[in-house]
Amino acid sequence: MPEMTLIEAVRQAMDEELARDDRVFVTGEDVGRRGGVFRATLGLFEKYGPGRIIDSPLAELSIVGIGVGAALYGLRPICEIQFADFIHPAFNQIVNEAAKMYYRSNGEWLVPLVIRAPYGGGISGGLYHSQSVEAFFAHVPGLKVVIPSNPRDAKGLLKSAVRDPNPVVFFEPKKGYRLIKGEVPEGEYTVPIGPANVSRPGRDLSVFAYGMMHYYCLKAAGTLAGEGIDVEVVDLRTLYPVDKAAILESVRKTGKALVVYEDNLTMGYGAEVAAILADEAFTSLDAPVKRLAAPDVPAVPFSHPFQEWFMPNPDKIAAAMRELAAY
Amino acid sequence: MPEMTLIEAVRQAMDEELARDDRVFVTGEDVGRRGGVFRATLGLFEKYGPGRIIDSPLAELSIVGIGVGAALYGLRPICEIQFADFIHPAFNQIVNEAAKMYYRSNGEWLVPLVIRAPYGGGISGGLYHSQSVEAFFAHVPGLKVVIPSNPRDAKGLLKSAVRDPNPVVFFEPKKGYRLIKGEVPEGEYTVPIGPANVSRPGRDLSVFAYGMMHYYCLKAAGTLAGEGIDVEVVDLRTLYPVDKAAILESVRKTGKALVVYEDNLTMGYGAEVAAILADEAFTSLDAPVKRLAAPDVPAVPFSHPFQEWFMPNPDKIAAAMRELAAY
Amino acid sequence: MAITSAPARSRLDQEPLAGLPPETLLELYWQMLRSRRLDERAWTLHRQGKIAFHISAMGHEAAQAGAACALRRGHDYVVPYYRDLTLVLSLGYTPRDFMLGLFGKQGEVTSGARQMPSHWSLRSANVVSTSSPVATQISHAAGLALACKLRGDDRVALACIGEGATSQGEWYEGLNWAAVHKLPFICLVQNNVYAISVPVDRQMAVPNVADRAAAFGMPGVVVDGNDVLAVYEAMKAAVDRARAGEGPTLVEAKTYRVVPHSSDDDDRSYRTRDEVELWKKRDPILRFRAKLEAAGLLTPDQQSEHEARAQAEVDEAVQFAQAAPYPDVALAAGGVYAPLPQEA
Amino acid sequence: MAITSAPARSRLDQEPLAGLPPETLLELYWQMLRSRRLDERAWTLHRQGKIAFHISAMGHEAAQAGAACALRRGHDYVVPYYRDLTLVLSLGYTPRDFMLGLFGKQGEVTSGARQMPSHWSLRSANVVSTSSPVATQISHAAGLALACKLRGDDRVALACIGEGATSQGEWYEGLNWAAVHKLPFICLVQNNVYAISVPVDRQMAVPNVADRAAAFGMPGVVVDGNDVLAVYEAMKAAVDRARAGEGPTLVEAKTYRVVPHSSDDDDRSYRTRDEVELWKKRDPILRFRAKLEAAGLLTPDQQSEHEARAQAEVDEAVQFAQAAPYPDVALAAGGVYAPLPQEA
Ligand SMILES: Cc1ncc(C[n+]2csc(CCOP(=O)(O)OP(=O)(O)O)c2C)c(N)n1
Ligand SMILES: Cc1ncc(C[n+]2csc(CCOP(=O)(O)OP(=O)(O)O)c2C)c(N)n1
Ligand SMILES: [Mg+2]
Ligand SMILES: [Mg+2]
Repeated sequence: MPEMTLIEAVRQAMDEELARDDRVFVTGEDVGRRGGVFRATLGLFEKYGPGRIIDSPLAELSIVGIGVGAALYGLRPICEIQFADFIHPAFNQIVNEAAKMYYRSNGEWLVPLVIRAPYGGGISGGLYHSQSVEAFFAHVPGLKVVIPSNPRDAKGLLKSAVRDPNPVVFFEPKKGYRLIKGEVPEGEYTVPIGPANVSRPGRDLSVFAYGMMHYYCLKAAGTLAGEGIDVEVVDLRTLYPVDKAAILESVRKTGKALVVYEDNLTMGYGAEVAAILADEAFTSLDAPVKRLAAPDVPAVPFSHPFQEWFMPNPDKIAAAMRELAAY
Repeated sequence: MPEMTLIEAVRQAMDEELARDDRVFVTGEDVGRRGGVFRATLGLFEKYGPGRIIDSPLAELSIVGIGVGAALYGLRPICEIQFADFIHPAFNQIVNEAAKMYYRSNGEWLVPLVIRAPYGGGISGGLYHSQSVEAFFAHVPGLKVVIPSNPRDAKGLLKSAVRDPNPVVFFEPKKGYRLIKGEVPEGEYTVPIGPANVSRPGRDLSVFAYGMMHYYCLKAAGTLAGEGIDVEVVDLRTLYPVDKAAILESVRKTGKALVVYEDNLTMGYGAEVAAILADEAFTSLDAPVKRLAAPDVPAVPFSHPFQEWFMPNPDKIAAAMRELAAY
Repeated sequence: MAITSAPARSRLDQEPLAGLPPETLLELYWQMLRSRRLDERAWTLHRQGKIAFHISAMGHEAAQAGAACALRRGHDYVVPYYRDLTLVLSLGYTPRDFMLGLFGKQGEVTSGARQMPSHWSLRSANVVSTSSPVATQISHAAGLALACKLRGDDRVALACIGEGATSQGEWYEGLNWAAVHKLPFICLVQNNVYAISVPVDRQMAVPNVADRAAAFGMPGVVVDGNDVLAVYEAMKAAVDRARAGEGPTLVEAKTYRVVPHSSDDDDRSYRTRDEVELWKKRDPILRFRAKLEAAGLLTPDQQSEHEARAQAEVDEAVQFAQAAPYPDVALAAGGVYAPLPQEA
Repeated sequence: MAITSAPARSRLDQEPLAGLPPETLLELYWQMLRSRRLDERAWTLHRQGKIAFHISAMGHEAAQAGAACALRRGHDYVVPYYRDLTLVLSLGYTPRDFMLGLFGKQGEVTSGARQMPSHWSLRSANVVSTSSPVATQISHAAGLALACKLRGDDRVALACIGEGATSQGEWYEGLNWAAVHKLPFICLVQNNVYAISVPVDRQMAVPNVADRAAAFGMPGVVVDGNDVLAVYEAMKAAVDRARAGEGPTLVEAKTYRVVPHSSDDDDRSYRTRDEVELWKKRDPILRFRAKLEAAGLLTPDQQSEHEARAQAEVDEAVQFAQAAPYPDVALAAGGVYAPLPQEA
């Protein structure tokens, strides 16, 4: 199996879907000749032309709105939001329109739309090029929210997203774009949207994460293995709808749970995981449900020591794991 | 003490603040001659004139953006969003601008802004005149999120919001506008933003709610009192920042917790309350932490039986209380 | 760039009935009349406490019937707004559909009774589902038009909107896309002077919404929205342009809402009765009726027949909807996600 | 409505140096030159791997210095965008401030090193804090202008923006407020032909951003953005209008970004080297220098002095910032909320 980076996997998924289905097109800022500011669409303009890879005006609300309209027609738009931080102008189209269209039309109108956006910190992006925004969308019935943590899933999940008849918000860990490498199966495959993945089975405690933090959790779990602590790592992958069964199954086995995310702690995604456990795994819990997340300040402050302070990392995660294991 | 409706209390708060401080002004759609579609600003245009009560263009993003700008100047804008469902176009200004301004300017620029919006269902408003949107904002450091449940608090909290040097998102339970009546102290008073309120002390279980659901919870607690079940009801009032101490204190006493909200269950505000308890009240919990909320479908469907099905109400709440008490 | 006098008008002088055959003219009249009677009944039902909400097309009938007439029904895409009762009736929506919507009863076609009344959707007629937040339909229509262009078909996409909602940034963004990509897109602004209570001069500092077309580089056309044939001609020109690949048009139909904004509104605080009465005299239906009568196309007998038929349809629809059951509550829980296609 | 030829130009023909006194002209030149040298150093520091990010004002110096010169500094409100290095330097921001920002060091004045470089804020000069999402500053400036009008003071509010960001609905909404309420507001669009890689003809189907003024009912002025005096005169006219209570103006300064969008960009994929070279020949600093020299206002000696002084300031600033410590990490956790005022 060829090894590639996460962003190469994203690009390959789009390339293959563009080739497979001529209803698929890509739009967003700088996706054309420039190949996207992160180069996710590099070479696609040359290959598919300006009718399939469409530089949009600088206007996120209508990037999504146009995508919704084209999806209503039956096309399969992939809308790129340049940074997750800039998805907020499109909030109304995503939450009030894309998410509710199928339900509100009693199934008459479908919105097979993918919204891709790089998210997350640790790249000196400051308050506005580092945000984690998944919690806003993982609250919205009608949306699917996906965050891959590795190249294999990134490709397989993105292909599923393109084929899904529902709107999918697809966040990519930008810090992992080139950092996270992995093997990707040759030939056609997809990874289903919905199921979480136990990426490392273990007995002593369950750690739930996604995206970049999942990558760090695996690292930390490796460290703890050397200390005789057997951590189960669950890659949530699909944040919405929630894979409750996978979350409960893991904790019923280990009795302990830690959720790691780089978003602000309060009302971040870990709140839902903890709430599910506090209700439905109550009798299985041997320890408090722990959350390791970013502090409740606006996104990632720029200066280097600030950023270090803000971001969860393998050391901080390992420390939290140790503490929970020792409970 | 005079009795008044919740909306009268809202109006009186604005009236008094407009009279007290000439930096206060109101803007929003139809707030002028029309007095607002819910009549929250009735009579204020006549009293304060078009320079203080300003009909805005039909554009929520700039209603808030203009409010931010005027607040930067040092004025005290109260921006009305006609329905909470229509706050989404303003999401970027609220989340990226108002909330982050103070932090990002290292305290140089302040945004003393109030954004008022009626929220909630049960009024045959269908998918777009019934939404509960507090969860989106109770995740955003830099904002304060307030929801009053009675006239006394509505007036006192709104006055505090106007005087607060930070942006406050103030959601009003529209179903309770005329339904919820109560005594309001005469003369000048405020209710501080921050602390929750134990509105009914009890021994057997803790119920956390806010806004309209708090009103229903008190009703249900009254019913259960007749059955010999002593329910403590906590009115959260300020959703963000979270009054963790009050939540923990109540559950450390009762050992059982139910959170009631009319927003969608998943990632609704109850998730955070449950997550706090699952961590910090772990050793005090005698039962699973329960959430009674709306189902995960887009907002409130219109047809009468649909709406009944969707909305939590005193009967459903009483049933959940009974079940938890019996655990 | 804005063409502030309607080009359609001058043609109209030569062809007083817009070159339309008598049966089309009568069909136009019928659509307007039936819509009005249905609309009146909705107000009555609301006063009787039988329904919770109504939002009216009264006064807008000419603008909407004229627009519908310029389209290829079931072929072109239509993205309406809540005030478009006459428009959607002209495209195939029925009085029964409307009454089921008002009562929120089983079989309601647009949303399965999940939405408030007047939130249209009629897939069979390519009428796209309507939400409440204003202006979101604009980028949907632009996206549909983009898709039409990308796929090389000859459809056009029409979006309707009130003048107040053109203050939304999304209106601007959508029209900009349409202009930059030269899309087969038409925006019909129904300028009825008010957005609930706010008069148009608090929404914009230009005399015509159509003047805003200059910002995009597309033609802006003002037309008398109470003259159904003038609207038809202006819309026809815009549709022809779009279908010929010449790009989008902004059409502004000047009209007036002669009733309150909705059944929740009371318009006495923000406008005079005199103003309302003035506009009632410009009633688009009476105007068209006079024109048809003058042309000998509508006899008193025909008029009575039309009235009787409209009344009968309305009565039947009300009875049908009142007798219909509420939808099965189990239906509210489902249909949040479209099922995945079966894997081959 | 759009005035597509700059009215400032004709006056300029009579008054080749815009009627400005020599010291003001030299100050303008100094601001442009110093900004350029600081900017060049930032690129060098980035190439050396010493800083993470730089976004440049190169090519925009005339547009920004000219705009600053038309304002009452510290009195009027300025809501800049990230490319406004020359503008903020002209208003009191220092090379040290800039270098502390690049390095994210203690004492950074705009944000306490919380923000990326070039996210300005200078309360003492009424320069409002800048975020990254484009166009949000527009409604802030309109809100400031509204406040100025409500309070009856004689300040104006200037918002700067790139041509690409005028595609945002918020730009439209903000200008519309300004027009409807006749606010003392100026929007200066620095049209540098590209928004990252996207050329202006993919943003809009009109030749000038200023043409869009017609949508609002405000004057739209096009000015040569590489001619500092032309910009000054156009801006001065707009500021005078605003201060006189005559309402807002849209000023479009045509210029070019002669370097990549930012240090993260590579501009070779989307524009030819020939095009860039052509615009380098139109360098606003060299043009102004030639004009000053021709007028006998800048001798070779003075020019050398200016250069030396700029170099010295830049060197000093770099050394200062490199030597500065990082901020105390404890500071990152605080300052999310302003404290409540003490109750009386
Ligand atoms: C985003 C949003 N904000 C506010 C509202 C509430 N609202 C409904 S209709 C309306 C006025 C619309 O006026 P206009 O666009 O002129 O259309 P008209 O009703 O006059 O036909 C308002 C403010 C809404 N539906 N959506
Ligand atoms: C809302 C938003 N979307 C996308 C971006 C990413 N972005 C930063 S600058 C830029 C281009 C801006 O172009 P223009 O407005 O012409 O200004 P210029 O940089 O050319 O001066 C883009 C797309 C952003 N900052 N904000
Ligand atoms: Mg209107
Ligand atoms: Mg540009």
